[in-house]
Amino acid sequence: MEINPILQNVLAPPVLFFLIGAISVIFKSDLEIPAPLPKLFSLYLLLAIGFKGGIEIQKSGFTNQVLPTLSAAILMSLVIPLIGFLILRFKFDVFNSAAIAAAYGSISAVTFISAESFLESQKIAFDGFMVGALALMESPAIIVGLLLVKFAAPKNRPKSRKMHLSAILHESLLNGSVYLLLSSLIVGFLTASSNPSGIVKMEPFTGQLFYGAECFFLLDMGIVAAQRLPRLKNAGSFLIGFAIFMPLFNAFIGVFVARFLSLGPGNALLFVVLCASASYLAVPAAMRMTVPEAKSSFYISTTLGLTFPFNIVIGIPIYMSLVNNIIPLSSL
Amino acid sequence: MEINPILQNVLAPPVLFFLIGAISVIFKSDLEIPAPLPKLFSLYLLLAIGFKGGIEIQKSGFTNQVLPTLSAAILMSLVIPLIGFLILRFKFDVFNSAAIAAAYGSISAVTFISAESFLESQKIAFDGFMVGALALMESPAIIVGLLLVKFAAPKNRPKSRKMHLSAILHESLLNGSVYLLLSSLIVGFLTASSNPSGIVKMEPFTGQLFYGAECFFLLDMGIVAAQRLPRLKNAGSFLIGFAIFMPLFNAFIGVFVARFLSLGPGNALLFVVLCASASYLAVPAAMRMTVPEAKSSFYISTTLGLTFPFNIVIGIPIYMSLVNNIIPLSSL
Amino acid sequence: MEINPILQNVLAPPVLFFLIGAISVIFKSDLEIPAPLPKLFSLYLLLAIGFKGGIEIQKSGFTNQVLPTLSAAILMSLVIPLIGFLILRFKFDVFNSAAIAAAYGSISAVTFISAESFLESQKIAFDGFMVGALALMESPAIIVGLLLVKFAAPKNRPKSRKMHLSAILHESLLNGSVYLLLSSLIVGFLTASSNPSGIVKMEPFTGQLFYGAECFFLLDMGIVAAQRLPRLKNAGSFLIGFAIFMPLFNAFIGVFVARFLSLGPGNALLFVVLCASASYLAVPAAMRMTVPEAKSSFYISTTLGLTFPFNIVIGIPIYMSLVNNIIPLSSL
Amino acid sequence: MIFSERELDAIIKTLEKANVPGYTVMKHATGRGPERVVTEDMEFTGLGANAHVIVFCEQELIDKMRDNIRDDLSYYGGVAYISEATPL
Amino acid sequence: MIFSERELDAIIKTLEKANVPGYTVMKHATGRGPERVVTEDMEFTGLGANAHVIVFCEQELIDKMRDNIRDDLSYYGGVAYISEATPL
Amino acid sequence: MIFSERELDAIIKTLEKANVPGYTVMKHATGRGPERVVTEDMEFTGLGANAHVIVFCEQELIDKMRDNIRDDLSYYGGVAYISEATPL
Ligand SMILES: Nc1ncnc2c1ncn2[C@@H]1O[C@H](COP(=O)(O)O)[C@@H](O)[C@H]1O
Ligand SMILES: Nc1ncnc2c1ncn2[C@@H]1O[C@H](COP(=O)(O)O)[C@@H](O)[C@H]1O
Ligand SMILES: Nc1ncnc2c1ncn2[C@@H]1O[C@H](COP(=O)(O)O)[C@@H](O)[C@H]1O
Ligand code: NA
Ligand code: NA
Ligand code: NA
Repeated sequence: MEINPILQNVLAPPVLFFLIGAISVIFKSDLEIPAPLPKLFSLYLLLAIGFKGGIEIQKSGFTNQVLPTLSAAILMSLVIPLIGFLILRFKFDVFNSAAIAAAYGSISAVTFISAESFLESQKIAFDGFMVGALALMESPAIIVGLLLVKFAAPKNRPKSRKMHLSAILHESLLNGSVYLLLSSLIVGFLTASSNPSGIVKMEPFTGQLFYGAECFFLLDMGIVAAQRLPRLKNAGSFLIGFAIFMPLFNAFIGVFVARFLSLGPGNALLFVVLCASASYLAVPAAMRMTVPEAKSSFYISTTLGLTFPFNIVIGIPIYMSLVNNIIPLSSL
Repeated sequence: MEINPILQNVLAPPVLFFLIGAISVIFKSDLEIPAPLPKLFSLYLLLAIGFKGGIEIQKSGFTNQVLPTLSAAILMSLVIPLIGFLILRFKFDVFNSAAIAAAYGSISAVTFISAESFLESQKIAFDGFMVGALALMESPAIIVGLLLVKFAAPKNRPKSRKMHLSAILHESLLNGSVYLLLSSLIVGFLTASSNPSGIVKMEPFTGQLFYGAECFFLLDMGIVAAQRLPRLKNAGSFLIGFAIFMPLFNAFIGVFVARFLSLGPGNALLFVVLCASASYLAVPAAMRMTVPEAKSSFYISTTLGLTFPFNIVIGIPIYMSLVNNIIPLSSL
Repeated sequence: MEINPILQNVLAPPVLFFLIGAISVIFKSDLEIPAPLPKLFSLYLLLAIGFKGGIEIQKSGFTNQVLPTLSAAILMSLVIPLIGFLILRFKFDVFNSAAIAAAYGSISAVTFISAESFLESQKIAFDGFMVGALALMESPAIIVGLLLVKFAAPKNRPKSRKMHLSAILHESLLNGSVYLLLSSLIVGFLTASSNPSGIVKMEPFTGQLFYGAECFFLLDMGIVAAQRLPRLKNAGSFLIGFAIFMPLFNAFIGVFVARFLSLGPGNALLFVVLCASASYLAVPAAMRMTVPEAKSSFYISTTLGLTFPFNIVIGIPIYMSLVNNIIPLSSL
Repeated sequence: MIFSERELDAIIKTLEKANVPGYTVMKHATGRGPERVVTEDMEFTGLGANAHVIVFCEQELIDKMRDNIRDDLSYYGGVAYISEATPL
Repeated sequence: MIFSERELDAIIKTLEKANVPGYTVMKHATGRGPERVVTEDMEFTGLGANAHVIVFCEQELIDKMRDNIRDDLSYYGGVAYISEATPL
Repeated sequence: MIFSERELDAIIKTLEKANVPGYTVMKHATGRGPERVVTEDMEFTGLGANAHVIVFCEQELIDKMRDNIRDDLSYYGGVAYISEATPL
């Protein structure tokens, strides 16, 4: 693991702006991006990722790598929460364990974007269908989390709140951010199929503006993450360890799966990043509604306060070196 | 009337995003674009339409088609509210009839934009001065609506609220959205006359970004429209019928006026769309202040919940086929 | 002083949009840009100015003009508040005098941007390192203002609020807008040094969009300034006179300093504008927290209601003609 | 405690005329009354949301402005209620 | 006076069922309760902030909805308090 | 019920120290007091608007924090009033 790629990653504008945001909190600057401006950027990024992904999928068509990759992605988002749950149960009750585990099974779109930016700066190619994997990995983890609560929870949960399967599917598939990402993907796909001039006209908005908007949003994420970090102290060292260990562990599994799928280095990194990243949008929103017994500060502070910065700043280059070192091995 | 253009219209990004917004409400997704973000996009769109329109008017100069078209536009926005008022009086009191009628006499800038996008995708030319028609049709309908209230209302309105002509002119000309559109038009005109480099520097903002911002705003409009639609049920079937019949009727008149004016197919469509569309920005805001006796849910739910989606999704292609079929007829 | 450059300045889109905003208030239009949308644009502008400035500084390197200019800039922002304080003390107490004086010693980024736009439209070159001067002139004036309060204030200020040097430095250097500008400058510098592709990808956001965003923000500034102006009446004619006289006086000193520094006409104008402009972001925010005894309506209404519009609309061309007439003189 | 909306300017003028010592305004409130529903999603149209105005003042001041405020509210809608409150 | 959050829809349904004459909602409130901290910076995540709901109504109506509201609040968190208020 | 502004952090610290069971904050309030006018249009400058803080708590807690809050408010401005309220 060289130090150079990490430094190169840190010196890219998105990461620099993230650090600026974080430092502003540490130095107690009153820099603030008031609500709902961050929402504007998060909606924009989801819309743009989805739209561009849909176009790419339509362009590349369903090559014979697409289906295995997407299936593996879904599988990972089903398996990771189970592993996470088993680990977390050593210390936490069913509710908190399920909620945190679901967050780590799901993904962080901004971490994914950052990995794409990293690849672009390194001039490493990747495929548009990986956005499909991004979109498909959000919901299954939520479903697993809620099923874990449904079957492992103590029997004395208030009756009126029994989770029916329909409620579980609703929260996992119709959650605002999942819905926007998925449907923008479809819009991109349909537009690319039937209306190529529409793509050209969208390009300045979804394409050219993207990098700058990403920087602006990461500025805010830096502020939020740094505000969250101190709250982790209350959560205890077990959870702090988990927030660093779990992404590394997931990345490790991810690399071997990527190797098994014979993904190129670009796609492999994105796959690994999806495994390693944890959700702070869709999953917390869903868990707040369906598992109010879980402490939101646990699943938010870990994902947003520690795992997210870790991935953004040093995780991605580490995963890249994992990919470069493990995938080319002739055989297991 | 072919089905193909409708499908083609529906498959353009702005309409697709509109549908996504509407579907999110139907499926009870918690997708939400919190205030005041929609206001940002509506302000932006008005500013950009006006600015670009002003440039076009300056470029094309006042051809001999401009004055008759603009006069006809004003005339239509004076006549339509009168017709609407007569129809609505069968069921509603003076206040509600006047307010709803004014909305249908006025225009919807976003419907106009959608028609422009439709023309561009169909590669049909149109002229920039039609934005002048857009700007000029907002106020007269408000004036007619308020005059109808002034002269037809029962004599026992609270004295202190007697509408003076100055108040009527104020509400109709200095309403925020009317004012921004008109003044941006003037800025565009002045810039094009005296400062061409200013146009080049504005182009990325008012030009390139426009299509994407339109999509984002239509996503919100889809949400809002779908939330409004159910409230129409309380309004009764008369109003529901009115919300569909009136735009078709106005479009029909509009086509013949366009034919009389010998407008080309692009300008003709825009003219027809102006006639057929109904206001949900300037008119409701003005009516809320000056005619509080009218139920805002009536004039908002019809225009935004039914007429707007109808025009956006299937109205525009229908009007195009009307234009294509009626205008070329050798004589009436 | 010719009338032509003033008219030309007024006919540029940013100034036109500023006037539109102001006129909307005068005519009592209900045009409104609700919070926190203006904050979005002000954050964006600071980020973009800083980022572009950092790139320029990295590109041009530290020529032998840079250091003297930046030193002179800091000096000006230390001296101007002292002069202002002495003048203001004729009429106001220590608290108000110090707060207002600090505002005039500091700078207005938007005035600076407007001057840049003016130079571009006049095709006069200027250097990127002037953004460095912009960034460096914000804090010293705050420090002087707070030191004036610390040493000149009556001894009976509540004990608990004694201003320690650390608090003064904190307010002056870590104020949200100072911090964002400075740190974006560093990000721009670092990106230009190590990651040139990052600059290309940021360009649509920080570069192309800039002019339009500037116009949009100035629309709001026009509204705000026109709402502030009437409150100046309560402030009395002394303060009104000060708000016009002080920028002219500072500009005059600035021209001679620029001449002494042998700045080219572009850089000279920017230097003069920095001297002449007054802060309505960093300084008021800092003063509100540290000198609550001062009336915020005094230091905001003067800077925002009078000095800012004066500079934007007629000040800049006046300063340009000052620069053109005084700098070429062979000797004093 | 008062509930109102776009006639905020009128109400504030009434308050100022009555020489209240101060007031606080919270905009962007939504709600339903006997006559109207105000929702956040319509804010972009310029319809505006409601404003929640709080005034701490003496009973006499309330009596002075009662009629004016009632007048405004009866025309445009809105509610006003009074509670006892003692300064901290 | 009630404090709640994303279960706003449920609470409003309860209010409507009780036939309250009206209510006012102020969203974007933040705060800390015995169980949760809600901050503004998380609003973009979809976690939502709190909503502050005010209802002016007769005592009997309050009695009618007390149980339903308590139920909602005990599950998702939030507080509800009652003060006397007389119409202006 | 309290009115304050950018010294929100200080006030919340006071509240926490007094061990209040919870509090609710509504930012973006504007208003006029005896000394200052706070308007929404200045929010972008970083001047900030007011914050409206509501605390439901026992009388004793109020007594405990009275002095600290008074101190903050007298320096930066703002008002605090107390009303009776019973839990629903
Ligand atoms: N009983 C009530 N309790 C609380 N707020 C109310 C009540 N009645 C009306 N309101 C508020 O007053 C606004 C105007 O109501 P209306 O008089 O129907 O136009 C509503 O949107 C609510 O925000
Ligand atoms: N004692 C209190 N005073 C004022 N607001 C409270 C109080 N307790 C709880 N809240 C509000 O209720 C919300 C939910 O609290 P919780 O019951 O901990 O989930 C908090 O975020 C606060 O906004
Ligand atoms: N009598 C009052 N009623 C309601 N709010 C008040 C009152 N006096 C002051 N305020 C609020 O307290 C803030 C600070 O006032 P000041 O003490 O003048 O700085 C004002 O902006 C108002 O929002
Ligand atoms: Na993951
Ligand atoms: Na019409
Ligand atoms: Na200055």
